[in-house]
Amino acid sequence: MNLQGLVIQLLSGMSVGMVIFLIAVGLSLIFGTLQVLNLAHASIYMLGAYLCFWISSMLSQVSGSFWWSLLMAPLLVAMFGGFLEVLLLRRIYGREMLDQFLLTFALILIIGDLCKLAWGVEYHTVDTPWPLDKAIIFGGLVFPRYNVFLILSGPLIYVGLWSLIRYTRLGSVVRAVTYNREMANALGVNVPLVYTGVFMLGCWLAGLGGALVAPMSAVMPGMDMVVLIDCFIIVVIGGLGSISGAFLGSMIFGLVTAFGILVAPRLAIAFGFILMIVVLIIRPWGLMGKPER
Amino acid sequence: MKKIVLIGFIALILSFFSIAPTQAAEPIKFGFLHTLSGGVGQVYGVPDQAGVKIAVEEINKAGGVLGRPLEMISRDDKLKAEVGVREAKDLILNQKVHWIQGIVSSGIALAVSAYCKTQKVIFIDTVAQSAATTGEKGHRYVFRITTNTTNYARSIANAAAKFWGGKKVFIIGPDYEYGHRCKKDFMKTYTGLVPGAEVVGELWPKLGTKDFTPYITKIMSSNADFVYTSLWGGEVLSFTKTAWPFGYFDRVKMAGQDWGNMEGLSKMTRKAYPKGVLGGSHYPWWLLDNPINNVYYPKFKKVTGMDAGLAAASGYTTVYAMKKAIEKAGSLDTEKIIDALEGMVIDSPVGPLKIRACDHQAMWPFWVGPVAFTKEFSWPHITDAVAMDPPDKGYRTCSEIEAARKAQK
Amino acid sequence: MAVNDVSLNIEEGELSSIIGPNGAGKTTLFNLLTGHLLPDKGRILFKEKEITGLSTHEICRKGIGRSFQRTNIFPRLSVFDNVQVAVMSWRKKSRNIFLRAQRLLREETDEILESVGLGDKTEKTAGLLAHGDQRRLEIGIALGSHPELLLLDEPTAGMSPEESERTVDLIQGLAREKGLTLLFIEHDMNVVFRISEKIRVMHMGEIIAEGKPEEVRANEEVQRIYLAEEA
Amino acid sequence: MKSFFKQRNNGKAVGLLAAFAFFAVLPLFIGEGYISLVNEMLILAVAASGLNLMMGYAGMVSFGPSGLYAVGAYTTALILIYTEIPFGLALIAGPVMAGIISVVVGWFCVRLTHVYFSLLTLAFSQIIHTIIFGWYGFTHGDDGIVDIPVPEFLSSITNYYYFSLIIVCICLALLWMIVNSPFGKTLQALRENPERTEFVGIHIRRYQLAAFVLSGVFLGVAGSLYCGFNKNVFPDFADVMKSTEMLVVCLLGGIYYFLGPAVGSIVYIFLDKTISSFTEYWPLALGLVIIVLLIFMRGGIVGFFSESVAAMKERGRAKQHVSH
Repeated sequence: MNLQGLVIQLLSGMSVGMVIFLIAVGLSLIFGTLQVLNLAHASIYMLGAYLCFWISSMLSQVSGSFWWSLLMAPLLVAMFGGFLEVLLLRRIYGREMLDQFLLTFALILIIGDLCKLAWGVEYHTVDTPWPLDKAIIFGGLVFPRYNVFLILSGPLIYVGLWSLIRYTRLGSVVRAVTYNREMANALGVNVPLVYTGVFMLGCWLAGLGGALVAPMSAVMPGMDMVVLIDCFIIVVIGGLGSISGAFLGSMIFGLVTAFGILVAPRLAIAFGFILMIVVLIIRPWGLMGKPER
Repeated sequence: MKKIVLIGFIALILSFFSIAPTQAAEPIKFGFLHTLSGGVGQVYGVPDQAGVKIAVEEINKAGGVLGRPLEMISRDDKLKAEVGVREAKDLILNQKVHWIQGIVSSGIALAVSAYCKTQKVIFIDTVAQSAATTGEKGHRYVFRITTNTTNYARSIANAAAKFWGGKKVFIIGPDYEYGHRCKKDFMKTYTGLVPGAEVVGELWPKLGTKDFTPYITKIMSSNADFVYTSLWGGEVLSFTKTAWPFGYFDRVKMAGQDWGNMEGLSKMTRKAYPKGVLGGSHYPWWLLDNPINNVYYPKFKKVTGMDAGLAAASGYTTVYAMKKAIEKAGSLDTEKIIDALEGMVIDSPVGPLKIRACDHQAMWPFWVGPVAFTKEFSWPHITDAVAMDPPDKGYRTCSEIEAARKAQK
Repeated sequence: MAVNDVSLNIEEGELSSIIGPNGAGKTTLFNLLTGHLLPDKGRILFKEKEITGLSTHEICRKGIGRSFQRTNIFPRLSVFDNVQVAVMSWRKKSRNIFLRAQRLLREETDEILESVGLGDKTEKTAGLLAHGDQRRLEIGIALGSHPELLLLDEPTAGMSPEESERTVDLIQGLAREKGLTLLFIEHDMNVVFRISEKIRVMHMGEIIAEGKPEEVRANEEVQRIYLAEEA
Repeated sequence: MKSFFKQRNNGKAVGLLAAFAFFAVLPLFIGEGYISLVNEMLILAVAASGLNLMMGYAGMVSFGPSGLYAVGAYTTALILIYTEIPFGLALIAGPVMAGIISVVVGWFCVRLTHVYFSLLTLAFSQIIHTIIFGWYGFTHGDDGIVDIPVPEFLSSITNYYYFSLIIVCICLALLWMIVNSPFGKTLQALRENPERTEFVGIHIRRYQLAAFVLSGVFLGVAGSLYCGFNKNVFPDFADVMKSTEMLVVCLLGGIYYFLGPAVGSIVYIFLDKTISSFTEYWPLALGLVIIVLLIFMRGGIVGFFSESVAAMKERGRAKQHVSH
């Protein structure tokens, strides 16, 4: 394989990684603050994809319909997430992990069926939006603008999140709650509000991931389960609760997929698990995570 | 409150066991066992259910079978083999159905087929495609009224040889037995037609992959003459959407059996579709002009609003086939019905079909042609579609089947 | 919280205490002794045998028992089970899957519960006990593994004066009747000076004074630290 | 005091005997179709109770019990189709193999805690699934293995029902013995407070590994029994969905009660079967049931009932007091 091919493969790997990053980082963020492993996170992502499809088909007469739905779908998903948090998740904080696991599993079932009720079992998709529907051609390299857009939006979101947590007042509150809930509470932080906010932010990210996937893929029942397992793999590689970890994990995941298929195409099915097991054995808390106390 | 819940629970459990199987009175019961929930299976199961319902309504309105109405008992296999077998037992032992039809997953089909064999109840596969079901693992009680993987491979290989005939073949397929079997069957036929053809590269994305970017770039940087793909269902759409902006379909020739079916194509627009791909279809309803299809398809479209109907066409046909067989047998005796079905020619939306006596496989044709947009329709579809003529050519011969069954033992 | 250059020598049968301001490194010292933390340098000998670097369960088996600063019991098990688990472990019965635990080592367990004053609460759920009872239960668990050296981390913390009194009696009784070597961390100076045979004072991770209660009371450095703290 | 205990134990023994008798005479009253369903309940009860040894008693939440269940099922199935080894031995080989695999898997897993433990178990079960799914030449991939030869006398539904009833009873008895043994109690202590357990001289990793392996063996028994029951095995036995099913079953019944998982399996299969014959939207219904259970019936069904019974007794006692 020539250099050109390798560059293209590198770009594809990054594109794969950045899409999954948007989903995984939400999962990691929620776990970091709420200590809840939200199994329904990928279903939230699926909801984002369906909503993106739905809004853009409703607005099909309006120009730039995709961009409107890219704006609205994640917000709707975030509102739905806030509703879930206030109504259900709030009741199970501090309970055993099993309870959280089952509650969020129940949400997978419910969200999956609600999508089916609303949009049927057919496949749907969204047109690639102007001006990203063409490819960039550069000295024999062909690469779609949309994928470039994805590759760029990943780091953008990462930097945005990182600075939000690092430099803003809001971020310091979130960090305080993450570090010690009781202490933050004693200091007058409205902990439940922070929880709701972080959960909504996580859902917004998943919804954004879903909306961004819609133009390059099929929106269909069952699209959540595959992504869920990939997200687990990524957050475990990167370290649960770490934003940088999710970024690094996604990057590794994307690149291993892209280059792995050049070397061992028959193993594509197992790449993720192999990565995950290796990391868990050498560094159980993930590459960027902190060891448990 | 607690007491009410307690009593409710007990009552529920008691009621469950007291549901005595109703005595086989008037209606002729049959089981519809399909994936109606969970994952991709329902994309086939749900329309199939609609097709079967239409057939049952039509038949009952016209006076039923042997003067008795048909009753469809619908069950969900949840795309899990153990649930499939559990429901098959329920249908046969408790509901006393006369036959079972449906099933999307080949694994579940094999399991239900094996169970039906022990119970001597007819099972008709209407969606699952594994050639083994009526081939190596075939028996007296299993039928199939749809195509199978052999027909896929042969039809696609024929078309590929006719249209292109290159020697360097690239393979991409989902990483499970279906994908590998398709590759094997395809290459076997294709090397027969184009001697010296070889596989120059292969990719096996895991089942359900959403983002095909690295696979597409890898294929584009290979120098194969064409690509054979066994990707199916939603992956057709996902692959197309990702591949289109790369200019993939202008640069790469590709052939795949599921790429002409409405399940994947009906939602595509001129902005991204598998342009020029040699696609196959079980049921290209827009090309068919026969009295049954002209009545059935508009009805199906009206009821479900869907364009995608390959499973439904099979389900619909199957109910009519059983009606014809029961009437020919003159009774509900399973053995007599089987004798009637063997070699029978049935009517279907794709034209008359022969059910071969040796392996109980309906000689369902499979159409292959390049995918394109025409002025007639608002979605891409296969054009210049040709099926093997006669359709028997797409299937293994009776002696091949016999040999395969012997080898199995 | 670090512990530096601490050299201490505990005599058999001694009832001694460690005091010092918050953050002096007392609990850290305990954690080092019991293997919860690994020392960077230095050695720990118990009964003339090296125990440095052993894992906590091995150290426990050697005969060092411990209670923790934050109440550390098995909350959803019964009081009886809490202690029985420790006794079974000591008697090397824990691995057995063929015996009925219910009938096992009842007398020994009851005896320990009696000795920590919980004889009448054996069937209660441990997590629902009053704070003072939980603290005593913890001592009971520690006794279950038949320690020769018992480390108690603030045994009277958070107790009412009456409860505190009972606990002090209990500790003294244990030392006297069972001949245990006892080392405890305590903030309540009344308790410390009343029952300790020997007091060690820690400050900034070092032991700055050691001796009989009256000697420590007279130590100038100790006075300086404590006065500074209170000022 | 002593007589009180005796009485209670007698009551329990009578209850258990009655339950056994109920299951034993069931085939006289209901048809084979339903017996087959009850048989599935029994097998799931073994799997769930085995899982609960690790989860409810030792507090180790595994996301991947289905992997070991599948190992049991496939071992038996593969032996029966490839060799002439008799059925009985093949049935024993299932749990043995599951035990061996759990030693390997468990050795890695018990080094982690909490959610990391769970995720690693999930990864291993997915690997087992991938192997079964992908190794077509040996395991028949997604076609599964059908038509597994089972001895003549076990091929009828009722006979196999009695056969599994006996094995299920033996397994439950063994599990009962284990959870009430010193080992079982130590596991509960471990669940409650691993740090403290270690400091009563328990090598916790070793105990966790033992619990993991014992669980694996019982999951293997269930898998092997299922293989003989349906005469077929499929890769979805190792699926995440199967694992989740087992977890839901345990929770439904109540993980802190010995009979919780068993009761859970009966109710789960019943609900599952009933709801899904009414509507294809059974996931929605099941999801709602789980949420209601989580929020309103925290101890699961057994917990709920035993609390109700206790409350009724309490009320009865209060009434007596008033009348005095």
